Amino acid sequence: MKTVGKDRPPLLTIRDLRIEGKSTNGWTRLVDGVDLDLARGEVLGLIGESGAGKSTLGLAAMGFTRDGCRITSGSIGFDGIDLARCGEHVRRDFRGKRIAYVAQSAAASFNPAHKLIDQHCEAPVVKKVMPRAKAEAEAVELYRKMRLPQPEGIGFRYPHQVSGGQLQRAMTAMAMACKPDLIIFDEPTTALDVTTQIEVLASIRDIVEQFGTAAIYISHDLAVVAQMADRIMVLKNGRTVETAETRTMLSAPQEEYTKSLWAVRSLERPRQERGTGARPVMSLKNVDAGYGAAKVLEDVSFDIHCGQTVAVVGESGSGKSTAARVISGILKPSRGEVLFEGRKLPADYLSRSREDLRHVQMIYQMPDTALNPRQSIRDIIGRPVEFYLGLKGREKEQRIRALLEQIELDPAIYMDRRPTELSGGQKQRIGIARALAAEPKFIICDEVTSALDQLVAAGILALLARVQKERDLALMFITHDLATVKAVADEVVVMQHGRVVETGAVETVFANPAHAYTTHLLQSVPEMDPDWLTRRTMSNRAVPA
Amino acid sequence: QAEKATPKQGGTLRVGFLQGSTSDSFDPATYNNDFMFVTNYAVFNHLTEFAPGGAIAPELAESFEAEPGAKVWTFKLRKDVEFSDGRKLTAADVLASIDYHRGEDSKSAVKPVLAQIAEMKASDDHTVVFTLTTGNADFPYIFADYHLCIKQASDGKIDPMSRIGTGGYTVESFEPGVRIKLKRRDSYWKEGRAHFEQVEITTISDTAARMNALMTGQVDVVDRPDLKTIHLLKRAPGVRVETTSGTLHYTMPMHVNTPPYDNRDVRTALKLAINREELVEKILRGYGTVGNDHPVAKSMPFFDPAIEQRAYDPEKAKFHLKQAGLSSLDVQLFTSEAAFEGAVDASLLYAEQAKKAGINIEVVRQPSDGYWSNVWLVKPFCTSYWGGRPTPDWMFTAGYSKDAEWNDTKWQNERFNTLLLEARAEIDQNKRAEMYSEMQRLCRDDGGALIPMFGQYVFALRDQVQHGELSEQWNLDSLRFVERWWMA
Amino acid sequence: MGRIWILVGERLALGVITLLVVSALIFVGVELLPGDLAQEILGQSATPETVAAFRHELGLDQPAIQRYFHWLLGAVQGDFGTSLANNRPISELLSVRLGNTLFLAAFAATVSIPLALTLGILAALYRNSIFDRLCNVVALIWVSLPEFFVAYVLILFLAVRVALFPSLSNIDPGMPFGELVYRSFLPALTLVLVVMAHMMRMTRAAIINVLASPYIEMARLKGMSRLRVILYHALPNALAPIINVVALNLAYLVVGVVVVEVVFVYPGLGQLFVDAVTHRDVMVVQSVGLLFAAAYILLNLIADVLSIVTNPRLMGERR
Amino acid sequence: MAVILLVAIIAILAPVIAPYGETAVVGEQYEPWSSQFLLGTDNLGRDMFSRLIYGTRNTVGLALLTTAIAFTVGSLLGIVAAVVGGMTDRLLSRIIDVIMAIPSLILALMLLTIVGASIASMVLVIALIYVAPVFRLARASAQSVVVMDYIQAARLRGEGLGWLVVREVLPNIASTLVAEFGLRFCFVFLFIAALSFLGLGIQPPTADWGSMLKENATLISFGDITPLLPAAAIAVLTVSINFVVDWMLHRSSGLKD
Ligand SMILES: Nc1ncnc2c1ncn2[C@@H]1O[C@H](COP(=O)(O)OP(=O)(O)OP(=O)(O)O)[C@@H](O)[C@H]1O
Ligand SMILES: Nc1ncnc2c1ncn2[C@@H]1O[C@H](COP(=O)(O)OP(=O)(O)OP(=O)(O)O)[C@@H](O)[C@H]1O
Ligand SMILES: [Mg+2]
Ligand SMILES: [Mg+2]
Repeated sequence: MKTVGKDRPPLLTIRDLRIEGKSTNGWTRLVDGVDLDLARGEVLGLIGESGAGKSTLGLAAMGFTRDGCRITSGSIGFDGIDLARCGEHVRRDFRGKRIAYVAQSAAASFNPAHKLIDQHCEAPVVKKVMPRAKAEAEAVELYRKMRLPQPEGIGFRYPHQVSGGQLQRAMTAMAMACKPDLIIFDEPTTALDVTTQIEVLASIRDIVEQFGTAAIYISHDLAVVAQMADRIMVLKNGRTVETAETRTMLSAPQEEYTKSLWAVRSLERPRQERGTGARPVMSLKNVDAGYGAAKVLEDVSFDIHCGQTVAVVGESGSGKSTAARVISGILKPSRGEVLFEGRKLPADYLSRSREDLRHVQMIYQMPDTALNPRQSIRDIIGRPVEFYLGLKGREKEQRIRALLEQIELDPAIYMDRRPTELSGGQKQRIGIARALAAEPKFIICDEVTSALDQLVAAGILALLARVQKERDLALMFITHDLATVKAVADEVVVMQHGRVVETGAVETVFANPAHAYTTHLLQSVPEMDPDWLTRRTMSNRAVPA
Repeated sequence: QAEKATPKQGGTLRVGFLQGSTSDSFDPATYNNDFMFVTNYAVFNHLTEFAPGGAIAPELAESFEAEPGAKVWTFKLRKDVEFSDGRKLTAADVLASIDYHRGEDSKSAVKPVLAQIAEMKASDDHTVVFTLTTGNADFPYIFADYHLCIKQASDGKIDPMSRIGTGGYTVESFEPGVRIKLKRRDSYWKEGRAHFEQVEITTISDTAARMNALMTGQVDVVDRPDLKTIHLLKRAPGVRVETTSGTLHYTMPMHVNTPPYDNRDVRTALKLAINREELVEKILRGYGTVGNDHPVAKSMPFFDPAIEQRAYDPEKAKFHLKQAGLSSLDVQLFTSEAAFEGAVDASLLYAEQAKKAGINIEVVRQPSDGYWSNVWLVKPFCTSYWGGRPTPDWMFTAGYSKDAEWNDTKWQNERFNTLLLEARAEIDQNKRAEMYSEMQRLCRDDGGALIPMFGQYVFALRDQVQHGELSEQWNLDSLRFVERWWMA
Repeated sequence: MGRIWILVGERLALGVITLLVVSALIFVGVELLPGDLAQEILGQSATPETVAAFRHELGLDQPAIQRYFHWLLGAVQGDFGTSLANNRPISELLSVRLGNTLFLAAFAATVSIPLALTLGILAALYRNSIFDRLCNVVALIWVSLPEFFVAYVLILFLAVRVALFPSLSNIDPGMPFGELVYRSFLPALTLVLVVMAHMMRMTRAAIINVLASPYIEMARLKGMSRLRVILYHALPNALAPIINVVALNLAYLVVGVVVVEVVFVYPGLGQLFVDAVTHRDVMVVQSVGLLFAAAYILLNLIADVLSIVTNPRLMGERR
Repeated sequence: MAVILLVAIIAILAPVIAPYGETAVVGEQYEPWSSQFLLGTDNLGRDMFSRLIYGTRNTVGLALLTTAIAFTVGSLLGIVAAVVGGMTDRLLSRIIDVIMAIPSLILALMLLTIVGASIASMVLVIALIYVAPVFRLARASAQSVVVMDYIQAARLRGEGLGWLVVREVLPNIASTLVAEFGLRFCFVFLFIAALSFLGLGIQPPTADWGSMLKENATLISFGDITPLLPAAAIAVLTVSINFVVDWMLHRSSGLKD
């Protein structure tokens, strides 16, 4: 952790910035009179809920507005030049060379058609900062610094040939290509699992420190920001709520809103006692499964009991979703069976009865792809009501209303909207309502909160907990976020490389993990302590791999 | 002017033709379009040819004469004629060439016409004698037909595909459906013919393209210019439009054995309900004359000018309908551009005119493709055309006699059929004229053919192409322009 | 790379089956058409007797199945038989025409593809500008007009009014290349105008379609110029639909240009095909149909392979 | 947009607007423009203006019907192929390949001569021919939709094929299909005109733009503008339809500039 130097010269000075965006009903304020100062070499954390205007502000620091947005007033002073008012060519000249950007989803932001190294060298070569050969040499150096495997060769891969965490690091390296004065990190680790996240965080911090680059670090995860930033700025509805030094902010938040953000992290719920005699609702027995020749699940068995939540955790690619697919009947297991209330379910969903299908519902990770964008909420929720329960007309209507109220969305407003007109959290709630509409006994939640900010996620989790209690539902909760597990699960199943490495009650497993991998997972969860990352990386490096 | 009028040797003649197809070949039995007809007359000779003015003249024959009764005909051949490979023409070649169309398995269109030859033989190397089943005063005419070209014989048979002829040109290259290149023969036996050094005939089936080619000077002669725009074409510099009025006529045959056309009053009503002048004006753009429902053209022998021209008379048509016990009439007229250019428009115009007579004509356009096998001779009322025949006897025999293959009206008139046979063998020209006049009347008043108009052959050429007096039997100097015309 | 060859192999095998089906269908189709070669050639002057005689001579009185398999057997060995109509070997008939057709298609393609792509790219770059609108309107006007009409207009202005080019493209195989180009300029230009719009608009649409992608925003955030963003970042990712449309239009240039051939008297396969159909010259129809189908299948295959090759995601083996 | 509306109105009100009957011969041929004959007369002396107006009806109506059929069948089959996959997909795709591998004019000629050349069969045959490209497009775009989670959700719900195709996939590829519709629509009436060239299209004396253009086309060689009228009508309609399509595409592309 660097000490914050008030004496360092200012690099970025934003004054009274207002940005408007075009929406269906005219122009709306996205950023509303924000002031911001950033000194050379300083790292500013920018947090706030989804839609608060974090990205908009971050982009504005580059003099950039998205299509459909415009800067209406204020100034963006970068090293003495007002980016809000200068010519486009001046801004273009700055971008990539003096200000660089690290996007939220590196996977989407790397051009799939070009090799990493080509994209890396593009800015330095086009901007004539250095010749190609030198840029390539430096790229390798940066890759090495970012601790990417095979730094010499990895650049010659295409983006799809590189994992998400590695891409995120490569993107940071790319941002460093011209040794800019300022880098904007826009939620660079949101899409990553905890074990990967920690590596990326460490790399980013190393490199920022090493080059003395100033940075704006955008995130909605407080613990993450705490590791990276010298100062934190909280944003809500395009306005600054609070700005303070990281430690001050953590220990003594001033505003109510900030406090509510903090509170989310300590969400807990009362544990339910598992009736000892209760039969499991859903069981996997010695399941092997795979895609084609590749075997993904090996000998997986676990039970889920009535009214209980079982969390399935494990790193990306460990087979969590695959297990869910086996249960739902999309993927036929090559061995083993799926038992529902003690009865063997047909392996293929096509041969399952409508009743069986009704009782096993699924909520998807990405609400954007899980809801048909061309159907209204009424259709989306109404369909299972009609399909499974045979309700029509007024009855169906009432059912939909009841469901919407249950997920705390006003039926009068939302009934006829389409998914695109909803926020991410609202979409996810619709997904839940759709699952509930079938009145199932068992729901699979595949990373339902991973893409949401914490405030919204907390709402969703609370909602799930509530309906679980009301309906005595069994939930299978797939996630890589252990904080969530702590918050919602009764039992936990830890998976690695397609095998179950550990199961048990949450408290037991978390208190004294039996498997090394579980330990590793647990240690990777960021904590609010600003020194946590430093400690973790130190200990990681101390222990040779 | 005088200089232009004297034939001059040399130059290349480029011709653009509507017709011509990849299925073209030199087999005379399958000639079926202008492209091959013209090629045929350039490369081969025939026993006779149409002279300017419509008379029949000897070609490979030095002379022909009939014995009294016109049953036995003797043709004397020229002795100086050489094929392009140097072989001399003999009577054997003539016999084999004609025989090719006569045999049991002949596929030739002239097979029915040649059926009248009972026997033919060569009395010496250069004399051929034909004996007919019945006398025929017009017999020499048939040898001018394009099918009956004279090819080389070996062992009494011709090679139908052979390109070796006695004509003024030899084939340099031939791409069926695209173009043929002809080259003048130095040793052509005919004096004062075959003036062009080279001839190139190209198939340009698109009418606009053909006219454009003429206007831009890429071809020197085109057949069948677009009548719709001919007034504009005439204005183009360096281009002139010429016409000949031959025996070509457009018909709408009705099957007289099919109701309602089996009623003579209905037929008459339909004949009266057409405005022939308007058709000639709008469809032929004036390049034609009105028809009088019989196929004998003004230019043909025995045409009777005394027969009253039928005119457009809706009232009288209504009267005839009433005679037939009808107050209105609904008929279908089958048509296609394949029948003749403008056939569809002609039918539409007719339909509009007939409305005034209480006749509803539904114009049914048929695909051009397969028109002759699916519609003509099949549908009871359709559009068609006849290129015509040089003599009334031949014309009537081909399309109106009781057992004609192409009797497209199914007309069976006893009196007409008797007259036809009598007139054929009759030598007294006056008696013949009387007989043919009666046949024309019968055809007009009782026959099933509605013949609204005779078309002129229209062609367009560039100014430097010159010619003498034209023969009118067929288009383009009776298809012989290649050896008759010259470049000024 | 190996997977590509497997794909090519599979598609070629399927292509052969498609070809068989097409040839059989065409055969049945032509057989079902009323009339046959004998009738069509003898035309109006045919009598039942002469038609029967001709049929026998042509072998058309043999059962259809037998004739089909006879032809097929020959075709498999590369011998398409002889045209019934004029007894010439079909392969000889085809080879010249095929050459002509390919020449014209290649000529039109070399002009139209780069032009359409360039204009499409520029239209995407300056989307919704006057330039874009103008490009679109002009291109759309040309596609909305029938080919023959486009041809007439071109002839009017470039051959009749100003005698720049000949209105007849009667080319000979032996002509020097320059002469060939000169003579087939107008038909090629007609085709260019006819196919331009489709390709141009698809290029434009495909590019605009990817412009909302995050990597495009990233490129702009790297300070790249608009042109570079479009060319280097958007175009490679929009190639698949463009390639497919180009292939479709190439197929059209080979297969569908009858009308242009007729208007310009260009001796290509299209005219031969139509001619053969109208005369029911089954063997020729079959053979040309086979060539056309093969061209179509081949172009489609090439398009698919290219879309794979240009997409690193589909190309490289997964990590 | 306005143009399309205008065309629709003209098509519906044709008998009211047109000064003369569709087929009536009212004057000499090729009369020049005058107050009596607004746009002159055609080759038979029929009023050009009236025929253009009636032509709107026949051309646009028929083309619309044909394109609609082609799109309904083509897109449904295309989506079914994408949703069901496997053998069905392969079989359908190969059948479509066969249709596409036969030159369309020839295919139309064969089919029409076999089934007879009525308006109904013409519409069906052209529709059949255009089913092929629509199928390919629909299948390709549907393939990217069927992998979405919401389709999986519907499948897991136990929905039948009909629901999946019509309610889940179709609405999501509609914009792509509409874009194609813009050009196809215009190809259809060109195709109808080409057929009338072979004597197979719309029966005369019914006026349709394509045939009117064909009938008078030769005049253009002399710089006469008569044929330009139907040509212009076709062009204006095409351009405006495609502009509407562009506008719709632009809205769905997510770009806002
Ligand atoms: N191009 C645009 N046009 C109009 N409005 C926009 C545009 N982009 C974003 N917005 C709106 O601006 C607001 C702020 O968006 P922004 O992306 O800055 O939020 P954020 O804080 O980064 O949220 P998240 O955590 O979800 O990324 C949101 O309400 C969003 O709907
Ligand atoms: N359709 C598929 N075909 C082939 N392999 C697949 C497929 N889906 C997943 N896999 C592979 O199976 C393995 C397990 O995937 P799964 O989706 O179950 O992982 P996960 O634990 O859910 O990971 P994440 O946290 O990233 O969602 C991964 O290696 C993945 O690459
Ligand atoms: Mg954001
Ligand atoms: Mg998963």
